Amino acid sequence: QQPVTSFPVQLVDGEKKTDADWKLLSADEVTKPWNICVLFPHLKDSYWVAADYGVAAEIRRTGTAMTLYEAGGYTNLSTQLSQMDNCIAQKFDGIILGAISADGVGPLVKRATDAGIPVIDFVNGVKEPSVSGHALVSFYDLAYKTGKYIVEQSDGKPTVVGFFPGPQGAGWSDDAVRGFSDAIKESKVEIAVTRRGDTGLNVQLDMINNALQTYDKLNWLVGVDIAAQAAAVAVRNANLGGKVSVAAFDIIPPVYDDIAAGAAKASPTDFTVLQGRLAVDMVLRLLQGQKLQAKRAGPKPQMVTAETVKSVSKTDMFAPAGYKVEFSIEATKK
Amino acid sequence: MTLIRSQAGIKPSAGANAVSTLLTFGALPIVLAICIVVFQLGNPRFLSSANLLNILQQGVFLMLIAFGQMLVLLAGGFDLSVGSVVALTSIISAQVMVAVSLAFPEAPGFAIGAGFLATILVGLVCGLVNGLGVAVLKVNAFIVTLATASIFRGVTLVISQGLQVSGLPRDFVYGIGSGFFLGLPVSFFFALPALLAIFLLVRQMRFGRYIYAIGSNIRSAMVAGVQINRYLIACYMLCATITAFAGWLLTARVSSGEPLLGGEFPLNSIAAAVIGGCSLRGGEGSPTGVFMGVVFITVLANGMDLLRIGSNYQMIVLGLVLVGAVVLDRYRLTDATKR
Amino acid sequence: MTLIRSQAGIKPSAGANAVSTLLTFGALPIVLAICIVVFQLGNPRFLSSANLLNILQQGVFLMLIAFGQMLVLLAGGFDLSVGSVVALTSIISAQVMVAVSLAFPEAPGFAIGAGFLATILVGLVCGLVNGLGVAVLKVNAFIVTLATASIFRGVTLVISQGLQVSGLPRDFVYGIGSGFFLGLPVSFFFALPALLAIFLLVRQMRFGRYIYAIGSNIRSAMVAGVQINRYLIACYMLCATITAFAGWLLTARVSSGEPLLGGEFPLNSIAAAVIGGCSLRGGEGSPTGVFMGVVFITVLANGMDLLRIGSNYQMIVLGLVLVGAVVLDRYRLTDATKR
Amino acid sequence: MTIASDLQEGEVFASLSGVSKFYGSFAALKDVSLTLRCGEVHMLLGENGAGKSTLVSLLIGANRPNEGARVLCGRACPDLTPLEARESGVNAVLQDFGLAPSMTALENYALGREKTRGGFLDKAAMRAGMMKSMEKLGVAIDPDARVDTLTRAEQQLLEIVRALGGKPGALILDEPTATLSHDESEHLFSTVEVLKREGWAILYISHRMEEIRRLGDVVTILRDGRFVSFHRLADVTNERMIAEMVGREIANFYPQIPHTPGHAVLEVKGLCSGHKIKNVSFEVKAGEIVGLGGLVGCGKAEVARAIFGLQGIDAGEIVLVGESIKAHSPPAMLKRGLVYLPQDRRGEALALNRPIAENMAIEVLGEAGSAYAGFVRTGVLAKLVNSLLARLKVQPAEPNKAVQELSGGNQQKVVLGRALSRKRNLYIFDEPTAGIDVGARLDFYHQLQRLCAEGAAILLITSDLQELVHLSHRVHVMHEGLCTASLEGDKINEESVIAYAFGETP
Ligand SMILES: Nc1ncnc2c1ncn2[C@@H]1O[C@H](COP(=O)(O)OP(=O)(O)OP(=O)(O)O)[C@@H](O)[C@H]1O
Ligand SMILES: Nc1ncnc2c1ncn2[C@@H]1O[C@H](COP(=O)(O)OP(=O)(O)OP(=O)(O)O)[C@@H](O)[C@H]1O
Ligand SMILES: [Mg+2]
Ligand SMILES: [Mg+2]
Repeated sequence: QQPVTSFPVQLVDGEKKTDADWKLLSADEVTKPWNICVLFPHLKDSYWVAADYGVAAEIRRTGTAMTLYEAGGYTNLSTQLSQMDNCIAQKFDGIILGAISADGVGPLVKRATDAGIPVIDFVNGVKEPSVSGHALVSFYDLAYKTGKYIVEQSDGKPTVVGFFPGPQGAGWSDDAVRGFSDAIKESKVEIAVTRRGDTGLNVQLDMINNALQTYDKLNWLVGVDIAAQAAAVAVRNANLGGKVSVAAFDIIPPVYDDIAAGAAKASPTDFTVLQGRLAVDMVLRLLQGQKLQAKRAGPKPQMVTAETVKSVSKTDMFAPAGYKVEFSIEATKK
Repeated sequence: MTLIRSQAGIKPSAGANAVSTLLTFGALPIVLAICIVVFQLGNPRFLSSANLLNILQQGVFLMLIAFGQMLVLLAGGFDLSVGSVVALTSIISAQVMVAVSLAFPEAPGFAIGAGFLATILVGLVCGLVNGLGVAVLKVNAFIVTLATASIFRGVTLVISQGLQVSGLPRDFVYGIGSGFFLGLPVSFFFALPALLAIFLLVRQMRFGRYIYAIGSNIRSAMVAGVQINRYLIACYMLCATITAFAGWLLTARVSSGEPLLGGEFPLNSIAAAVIGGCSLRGGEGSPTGVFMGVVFITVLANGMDLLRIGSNYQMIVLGLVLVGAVVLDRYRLTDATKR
Repeated sequence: MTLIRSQAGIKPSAGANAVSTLLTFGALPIVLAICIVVFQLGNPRFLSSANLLNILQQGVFLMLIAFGQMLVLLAGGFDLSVGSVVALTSIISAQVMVAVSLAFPEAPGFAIGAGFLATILVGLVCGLVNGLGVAVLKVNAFIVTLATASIFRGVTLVISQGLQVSGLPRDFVYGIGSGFFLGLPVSFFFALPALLAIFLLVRQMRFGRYIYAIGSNIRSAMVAGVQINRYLIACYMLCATITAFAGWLLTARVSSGEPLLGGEFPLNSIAAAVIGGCSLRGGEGSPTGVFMGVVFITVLANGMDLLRIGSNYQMIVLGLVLVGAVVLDRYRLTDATKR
Repeated sequence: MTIASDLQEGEVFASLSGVSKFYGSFAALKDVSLTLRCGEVHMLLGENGAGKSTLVSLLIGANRPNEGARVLCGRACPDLTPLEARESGVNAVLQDFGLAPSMTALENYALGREKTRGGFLDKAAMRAGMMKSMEKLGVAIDPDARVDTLTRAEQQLLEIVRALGGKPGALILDEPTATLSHDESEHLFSTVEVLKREGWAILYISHRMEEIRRLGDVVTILRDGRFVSFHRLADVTNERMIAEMVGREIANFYPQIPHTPGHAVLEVKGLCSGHKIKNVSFEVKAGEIVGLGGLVGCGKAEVARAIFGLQGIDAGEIVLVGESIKAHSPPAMLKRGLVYLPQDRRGEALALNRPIAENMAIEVLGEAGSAYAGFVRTGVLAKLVNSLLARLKVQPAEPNKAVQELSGGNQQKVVLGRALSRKRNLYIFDEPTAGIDVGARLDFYHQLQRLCAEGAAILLITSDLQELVHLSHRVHVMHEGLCTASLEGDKINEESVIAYAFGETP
């Protein structure tokens, strides 16, 4: 398998999105054994494992070092702040931040950048203007894509959606809600129920089953990765295959498998692994004194459907099977 | 405290007497009945057979775990690790089943059997760890099970690396997980014997008498010759094993090994048991009560969804009903002390 | 005149005496010292002043909440709602501050003051709800606070619609949240008087005696003329108020009102208090112990991060250390009863 | 002499008139009146469950009567709270301990009336107050000891000390001597007499006739929650009081128990255990009752605990029916045929929130015949429990009632019932008759007689001197962890037991 050296991205400047190619720094272009601090909300699901894989792979490729801290969940903002404090105190060279709250990390981002530590906003979004770069695909865009896909599939026929976007209060989830509803505006697609809740699989499964009891006109079940996984199970259990279709607005391996097996229709992918590589590349470029192509960039999302499932590269989306989560990597560069 | 504070007052009339007979089962059935009426009025689908099956399907897992939790509560303990045990079982049993079914692809029964064995083993080991911590190290059950919850979850993540395990035997997923038998979910038939066994254990067997005694007054149980450590450890092992069993059934239902399964169970199972009359101070409660508690919680969650109550308001309603149910149920106890 | 031989009469040997003096503080300081040495050897940055400031900054919030939790635990209660109170305070105080500072943009002190008032009000109301549930409705504290946790969280989400509240007064964020005074975080100076007040309340004032008595034997407290309900409600109100205060300081630190803030606090605060010697059965524990417990947990989390232990393994280590600390600490208690 | 509320001797301090108290439909008290006068010791008599403690709970404001009126210091108090009662000078020693176990003696002493200075606790002042009260009673308890490290007797004394430290007025003592030995009891008696002279009104509940006779001025007798009679003690005989209380005549109080010793069942050789037992040796033969006496804290209870395996043995050995016991724990000792009745019924004997039946039958559960393949044979057990309830006259005889709803004496009967639930060759009774009434006491003595005749060996540990002297065939007296005397036959008398208990030789 070829090492990734470049991939298509979208550069974002305000409202303007431009497609481009992002070329990764080669190992030789990185001159120092930079030590990067990586902060994740948690590392308990395949999404963040894929992110870890992407970051770690890029760190290895460039011979730099990293340490990863995870806060244990989206309700643990103060834990994440403590970890960020620790990173600043330990004088890491750069920070990649999968923020729990777009606002909440502001002061610490400022403290870090004031201390000369570049901070790359990764996956979740940070509002603080002093942040050094954003490596992310917004969940607004992803859910918008899903919405448009469903509008397309509905072909102008009235279509009813049950929507399960994950916990309320999580910024990414709220973005997804907005993206999806913007996409289906002025179409015959309507949301019958938006049921928000914890991202536990069993919790989602119960909510979806209850929704199937309550709303019998549902044509689609759409939700965050784990909800889509649960939806596929629920549809199968209720023998509704063919009547109710499933789509996600982000992808994890079970959803991918469901798409391949026909149990789910579609999900956009944000190429989580590439996003990780992009984040590392951004922070290294800043540390090398380079200017970024754009302050905000993310891999160009792509729809994974039964047709495209063969063509998208799994290693750009997911950690490979048998991957061991990496928390710290020593530099191989001198 | 009852001695002094019992509200005793008025001499009961004949009517009050009838009420008191009714209340030997607590107010829970009444509250439940009211809820059912409200839900049915709000959505006629509520009592449809499809939805009843749905409730049954959803409640089975909590029922198993709450029964396990009850054993521990009766003995004066507490098990916060049930969620982690579910996740650990899910991952380990799934990995075992995948491995075995790869080795013997033509005999899915073999893989399922191996997965079941692994499940029981995980349950026994986890329970033993909890039990040793509580009985031998004599550390507070809250701390022990909080600690083991963290440990088991850590182990789950180390083993699974946070990734789901897919590729479970088809018979497992479609037979046990989403199969029906005589019109009822297969998992129900799996759970039934386990629940019945616990019921008998608690109500009809020496074991039950001993754990009530331990939970009520551990020192007096010791003086009465009960082998405290043995029974305490047994309680934790039974609790973890039945929880693991529930985790295994849940794995079948969700059709993959999930490292994050079951986070809702610790608090839910304790809440169900307490609503059903278990005391956190031990020695109080019954399987019938816990049964009612689980039914109550499950029906409530389902009914609110069917009433199309938004999730934020559901949280508020859930809290109010939780307290309300216990307040009403207290009349049973007050009544008992009055009798 | 006979002397009932008080146990104090037995002369302990000199060696045993030294050990026992040491152990009045429990084994925690020793375990802590060992941890510190290990962490420092593992990462020389550990004892750097920057990191010590970090630990201080991080520990302040848990310290406040654990002190509140301690009050409730001493009185034989339990507060699972502290996390939700933090979130509710964060949203409400932020909204108040934003509204007031929009109205009076030139007087940030006014907005901050209003936010503080709102905070205290939220704390008092939440605590009152908990207290009434426990003292007046006489429902188990576990159920009450589990229920109110759900209710408060629901209210938080309804009010905030799940959105962060930004635009807090600059002085609040940069002054209180990330400011320093005499080289120490400003929040530390805010927390200090509250902690001190609770310390005095518990150790030196009548209030403390009463809550110990209520937690230790509610019946004896009542017979002794302690007004149980009043003091129980006061405990819950103090706990929620100091928790709200912590939530307010935390809001300053995170620079926005956050609807999901504080999820880690219920279990962490109870764990810290229990490690520090509080009993879940009430009437046992001390501010000094809880202080040690919080320091221990904070240092442990910080140290393991600095040792670059992967979070999966951290979970396992945390669990082991939790039980280990309590086991070691048990020697103090054994010793105390032997005295 | 006057006391706080300007009441003169002989004036009414408190009164209950026509009070009733119902628990559900059960009347624990029905139309009872009682008057406490200053400078008078008022005895309250009644069988177990007659309603004495309930009456006390009404007086101290812990319970509220369903009917009737309460008057305190001339003021009607329909809504009396414990705080008001206390502030009016009502000080009570309740039957079930009202101490907070995790607090120190001093903290308990001062509970509810802490002295403060500028809002802060004035610990020195409170300590001084406690010292003064202890001096009054003639005891010394370490003020800084946690209550759960005190012995039961010390706790009882602490309760009394606490009551003495309250505002002068009334003192209510609910079976204060049930766990005290002779000597502490004597101190209590003299204290009561002093208080009486100081003008306190005293309500005293006891099942021991000697005390009643010695201290009382007047006596009220209750039966089944109803008022039976009121007498001046000078005008009434013991027999009459017992007859009114029990509803029948009771004669010949201590039965003659024939002494037919067989083989040695229990031999204790050079036992050392904990810091309380220093070197104790004795033996108990089949068909005899051996008494173990001594002051509080002499270690007699520990001897039983060590034999039963509740505390470790440092030196010496225990031989059961010729076999030296190596690994000994309660389950093992129960298997070997030992029956042990602990002295602390609430702490060590009863699961209070469980039904009577479960409490009584827990020890037989392990025996063949009471369970089949782990399943409890409910029929067999129900029969056993019912026969014990009848034999011991537990009131109410409802097997499914939670033990905590029984009166103190009836709780003790449940403990006795459990001890008698199995036929065994060695019985160790530690304070078996604490708090049970004369009738039940007599019944218990007859059980002892029967067991003895059937060849059981019995070790009787009791602080009731008369019981010890009248029932035992041999008596061992302990003093500071040593067996100082071994009395037999007509050497057994109260004087010599007391003397040896103090470490003297008569
Ligand atoms: N260190 C201790 N820990 C726990 N309990 C103790 C301890 N020391 C004594 N006790 C309790 O105190 C009780 C009485 O002990 P003590 O040595 O005073 O025996 P005793 O002479 O029989 O006194 P009593 O007259 O109270 O029965 C014992 O039954 C035991 O339960
Ligand atoms: N909380 C309660 N609930 C129901 N019944 C109770 C309760 N408390 C006491 N009783 C009943 O009230 C009656 C009187 O009890 P009380 O404790 O006053 O008796 P007593 O005269 O003090 O007996 P003893 O000599 O055994 O102490 C008993 O029959 C008891 O069963
Ligand atoms: Mg009584
Ligand atoms: Mg004794």
